[in-house]
Amino acid sequence: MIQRVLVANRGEIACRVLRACREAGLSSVAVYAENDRLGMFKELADDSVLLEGDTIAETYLNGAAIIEAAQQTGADAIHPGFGFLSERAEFAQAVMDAGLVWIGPSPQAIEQMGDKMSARQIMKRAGVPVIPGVEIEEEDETHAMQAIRAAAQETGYPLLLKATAGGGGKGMRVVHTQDELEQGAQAARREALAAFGDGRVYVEKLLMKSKHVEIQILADAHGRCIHLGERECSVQRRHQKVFEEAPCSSMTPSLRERMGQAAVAAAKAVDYVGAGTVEFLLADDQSFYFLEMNTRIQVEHPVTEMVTGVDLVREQLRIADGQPMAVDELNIRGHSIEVRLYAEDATNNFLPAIGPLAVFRPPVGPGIRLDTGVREGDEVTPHYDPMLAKLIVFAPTRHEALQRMRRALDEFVVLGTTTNIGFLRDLCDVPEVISGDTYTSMIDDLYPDGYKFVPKQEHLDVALLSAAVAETTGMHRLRTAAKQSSGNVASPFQSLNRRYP
Amino acid sequence: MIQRVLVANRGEIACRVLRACREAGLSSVAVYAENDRLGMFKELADDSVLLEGDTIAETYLNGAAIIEAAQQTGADAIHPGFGFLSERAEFAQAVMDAGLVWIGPSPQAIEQMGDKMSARQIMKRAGVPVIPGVEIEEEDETHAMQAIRAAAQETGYPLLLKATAGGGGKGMRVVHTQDELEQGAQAARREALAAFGDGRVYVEKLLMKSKHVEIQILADAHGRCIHLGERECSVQRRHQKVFEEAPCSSMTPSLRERMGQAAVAAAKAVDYVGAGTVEFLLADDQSFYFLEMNTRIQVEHPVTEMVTGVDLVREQLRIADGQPMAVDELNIRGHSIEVRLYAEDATNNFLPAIGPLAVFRPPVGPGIRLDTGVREGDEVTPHYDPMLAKLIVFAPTRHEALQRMRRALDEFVVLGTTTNIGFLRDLCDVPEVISGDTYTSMIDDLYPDGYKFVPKQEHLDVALLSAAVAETTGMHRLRTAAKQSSGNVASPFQSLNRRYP
Amino acid sequence: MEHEFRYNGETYEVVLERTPRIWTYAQHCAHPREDGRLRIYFENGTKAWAHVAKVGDVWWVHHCGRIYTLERLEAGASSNEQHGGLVAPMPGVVLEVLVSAGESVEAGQTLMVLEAMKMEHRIVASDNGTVTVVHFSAGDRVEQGATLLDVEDAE
Amino acid sequence: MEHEFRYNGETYEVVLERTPRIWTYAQHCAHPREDGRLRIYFENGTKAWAHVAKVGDVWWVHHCGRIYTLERLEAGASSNEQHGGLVAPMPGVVLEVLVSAGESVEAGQTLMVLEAMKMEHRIVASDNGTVTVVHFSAGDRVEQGATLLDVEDAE
Repeated sequence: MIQRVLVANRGEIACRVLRACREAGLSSVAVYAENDRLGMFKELADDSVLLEGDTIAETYLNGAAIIEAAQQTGADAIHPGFGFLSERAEFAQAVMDAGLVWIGPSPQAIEQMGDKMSARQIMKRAGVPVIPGVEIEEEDETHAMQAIRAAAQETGYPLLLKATAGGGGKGMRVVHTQDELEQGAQAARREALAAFGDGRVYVEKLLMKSKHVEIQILADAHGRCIHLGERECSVQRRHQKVFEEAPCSSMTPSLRERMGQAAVAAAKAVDYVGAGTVEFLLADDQSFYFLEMNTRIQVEHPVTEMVTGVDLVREQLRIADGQPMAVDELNIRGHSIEVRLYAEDATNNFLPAIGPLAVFRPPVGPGIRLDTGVREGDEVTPHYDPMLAKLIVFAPTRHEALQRMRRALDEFVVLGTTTNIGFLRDLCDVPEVISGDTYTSMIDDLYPDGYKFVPKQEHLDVALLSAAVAETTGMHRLRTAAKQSSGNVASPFQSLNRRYP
Repeated sequence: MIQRVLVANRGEIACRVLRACREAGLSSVAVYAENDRLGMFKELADDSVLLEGDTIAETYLNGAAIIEAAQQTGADAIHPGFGFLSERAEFAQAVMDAGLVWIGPSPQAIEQMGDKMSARQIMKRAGVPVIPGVEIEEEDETHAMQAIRAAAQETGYPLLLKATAGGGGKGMRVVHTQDELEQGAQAARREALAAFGDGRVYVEKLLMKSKHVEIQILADAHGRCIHLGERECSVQRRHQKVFEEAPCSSMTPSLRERMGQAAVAAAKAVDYVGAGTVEFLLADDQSFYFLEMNTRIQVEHPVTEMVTGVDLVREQLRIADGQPMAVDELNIRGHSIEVRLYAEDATNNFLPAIGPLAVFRPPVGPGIRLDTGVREGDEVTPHYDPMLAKLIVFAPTRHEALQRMRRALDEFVVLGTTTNIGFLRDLCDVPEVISGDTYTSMIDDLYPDGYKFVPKQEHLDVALLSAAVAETTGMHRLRTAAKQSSGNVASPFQSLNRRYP
Repeated sequence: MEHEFRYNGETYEVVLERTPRIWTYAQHCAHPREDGRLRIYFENGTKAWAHVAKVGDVWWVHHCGRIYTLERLEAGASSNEQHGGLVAPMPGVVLEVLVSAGESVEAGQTLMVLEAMKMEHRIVASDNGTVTVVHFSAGDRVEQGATLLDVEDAE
Repeated sequence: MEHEFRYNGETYEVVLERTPRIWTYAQHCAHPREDGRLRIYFENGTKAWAHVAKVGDVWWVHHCGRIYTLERLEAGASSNEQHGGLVAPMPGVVLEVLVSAGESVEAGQTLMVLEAMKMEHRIVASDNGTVTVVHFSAGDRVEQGATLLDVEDAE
């Protein structure tokens, strides 16, 4: 029986897991880097251990130190959250070798699904459809580029270059024409090498106007493997999801059943145990293709929880403990939307922003859920992913969920750090979002020259009035604003479309 | 088509309704008394009108002023919330006479259900079971007391005295033995007279260990009338609900169907249109008896929303607008519990408390909903009902909902005003609450000499340590504590078991 | 540092010990934070939080889901319990006056009935003594903090 | 009262008028509250809120779901736009330096590529001018606020 869980993560997902532990009657341990000393997640744990060092390699990616922390504090299980070590098979193995319970699937399942090529082979064997494409095994620059050119001839344009070892949009490039191939392939290889120590890429046909639809699955050690319906996460900026919903607006019961069965087949093919997600591209004609399987809890898991009533993290704890999952018949009801609140400047190619959360005042009310790891007074630093919070709404229908999301975003006040709240609010009024005709390249198509915000003169006047009154009446003395920050005022920064690990 | 809704209420229910209006794309108007000038609900409305005067008769009960406010501000509909004017038939009529939409049932339905005696007769005719009892029509003190004594002989002890015109526990007395009859009857009559201007009472057999189970109904103007399952609200202190849940732990599908059909029959008997609640006593043997019908939205409506996925306030708006309700087949899933957070001293017979909300820090996380009308820095005054907030949790099962409620209550920090949070937390550990064997007189049985809290020495030591350190290091300078309050320290007050309007 | 607090009618003396950043009392340690909280370290190695706020002379402390209201007594001051005057902690209306000046009363005896916040409340004597002044009659409206009766404690 | 703010590269002059409790500008009125908000009254009679907080010299204003960052310029001070020095708004590593001292650059030209927050960013010239000093080379780690290059504006 699991008694004490160490959560090997930080921020909102650590908070999410630590609260689930508290509710399940399990005690908990947090690990934290020095710059997270004041983190909210640390406070939600019964005990906490400092991971010494300045880089994430020394802290949140330091499997040995984390296992030692578990042993020191008497934890008997490790929950990895998402990102960091969550999909490192060797870490999962080390946890088990240390006699601890790994709250996740087997190292074998992680490994088989972690390599895009092997996953693709397994899926083909299991009868799950995959996108036509070519694997570039060559590691040497010259030979790899030759092979890429040949593969591009085969698949045609537009095409997608993906890091074989990749994930999270890193090492990914869209190539629209032959002219762009050379430069795109080099950049993809460089990023892949930097991010994963593995420069291999994969060339695949780019399906236009397709939807990103993923199926949540749960499998326990008693042989039960089920799906919990789909999430649609087509709305992405730089290949990162920003707007996610369940159910998918174009889903039908029969298609859900077919995709659900394909996902279950995928999971069974690697003897999966735990919570996982099988991602598909869904084409206009309702054909769908396996993209990858995420062998961990996902950022957007709350929308599934809202429409199914299942507590996925609680089920993870139960399944890891060897208990049967406590999920009845699938019962999907209502509609849920999640938006990811990033500290970033949407008007400057989504450049990450830093600064103090001088004011952080989330919306409240029925049907609103906020998963976050920050609070007013915290500092947004450049050390980690700039996601501040996930704002999730539930309502009986998609139309009402969107109305609720608009209200929630309008009420969400964050001052001191630039966020994408205004961008998310504009998304809620985009005709494709209203109608549900969203597709993966939609944001690029909507804003070919980048997203811009042009204030109404009236509102800018009010802002000027407010600042002038606030200055005159000394309103800044009311708040202990954190240390000076340049904000994004007249920033000379412009971000490029490349990402590093 | 309704365009602009005036909300004739205050506090959390006004916030709840105003947010629903915002989401529905309707503009809104708040009315407020001078002492609510800084109220949160006022800020959620697009416009607001001051109701002048010092008493609630001049403000929130001033129908004429409220109708005038609606006309002044261009509102075309009035939502009464609960309490105040929500069950005054003459106000509903006046609203309609002024050419405004009344968001509630017809004045006739309110009137028929408002008088316990007429409601009882209508229910009998409609085939809905009622509790054996006798109506005391005599108004004169001497004759009334004679009639009460005779009725008591007939029903036997224990018995319940209720104000004929009453509600909310006012003018209600439990009489266990003949000795207590005289004093109890006099008190009930006095309170009834003071509260409702009508001293008539009703004598009925008290069903021991029975549950309070109520059925939510919705009826639209297109002839559809449905029930949305039950809420159990047995856990009451001084006849006021404090702990409410859905579904009822002892409910079976067939009993739900029978009670649901009885509630629908009750609603149809008065041509009901809108949201309403039919309250029943449910005996051990699964027999159930009509108590009363509340012809308005209820305090505990959120638990039904959580388990059915329906937005009841949104449906009220839709139905009042003449649209068909947007509710599909009834689909009850999971479990929800609500507790009512009162500013009161549970250790002193639930004496209402006042003071500043120097700290008001609600719990957060998945499955937690807070409906409130206050925030940190507000002042709790003696002018209105002491309910500060409703804390609602949802989880897949009752067991998990109770675990989540414990976690939520432990994290809920309110400083500066005494609340019943500790009492509610203790309730979560009561064996009857854990097993679901709750009944209406449970709190009286649990705490025959009143609820007490005895701190652990260790925790009191920590509190003393904290206060001493805070004093020494000047932590009081960090917060601008509101004006001095005596709190409940060494209060010479003890409340009696009588209530006034 | 020494402090005196009253909780639930009892008086507690607290003598703090300190290291540079940590304070100790009764084997427990506390580290104050700037956000109105203290980190608590129990003797057995476990940790917890306390939230504090001062309202008037009273420290409100939240710890492990419970509230403690600790009235700070000025060092050296006599126990200033004000048994003499019974005050109204909230505004209301006097319904009944059950005693008159000169009358002896016992601890727990009801002296007055008030209506406030829509409920009836009684004012009870906290000690044996003698009523010296009754400040209000039935029907009078009283403000928060108003002294309702003066009672002289029996020695 | 007169104030000058910079928003999105433009400078705005604000002259406030006041009655005892209400301030006016551009036909809109504002009433400041103690909780960091202002009640806004539009000319057409509708109302709204603005939330404000000052961080450094910048007022952050939330109004109708949008954020405005208004840098306050000291009254009488010259437009202190610091075109001369391009600073790093966050810590990172210099990946490439594309210009050298003495080189003429045009507005919009990329001068340097930085890696920060796991992404590549370029530093672009905000005006035509001449690079006078390059403070870092490829591979150098830079701190937030560090001046990366000095550029002299073309007149």
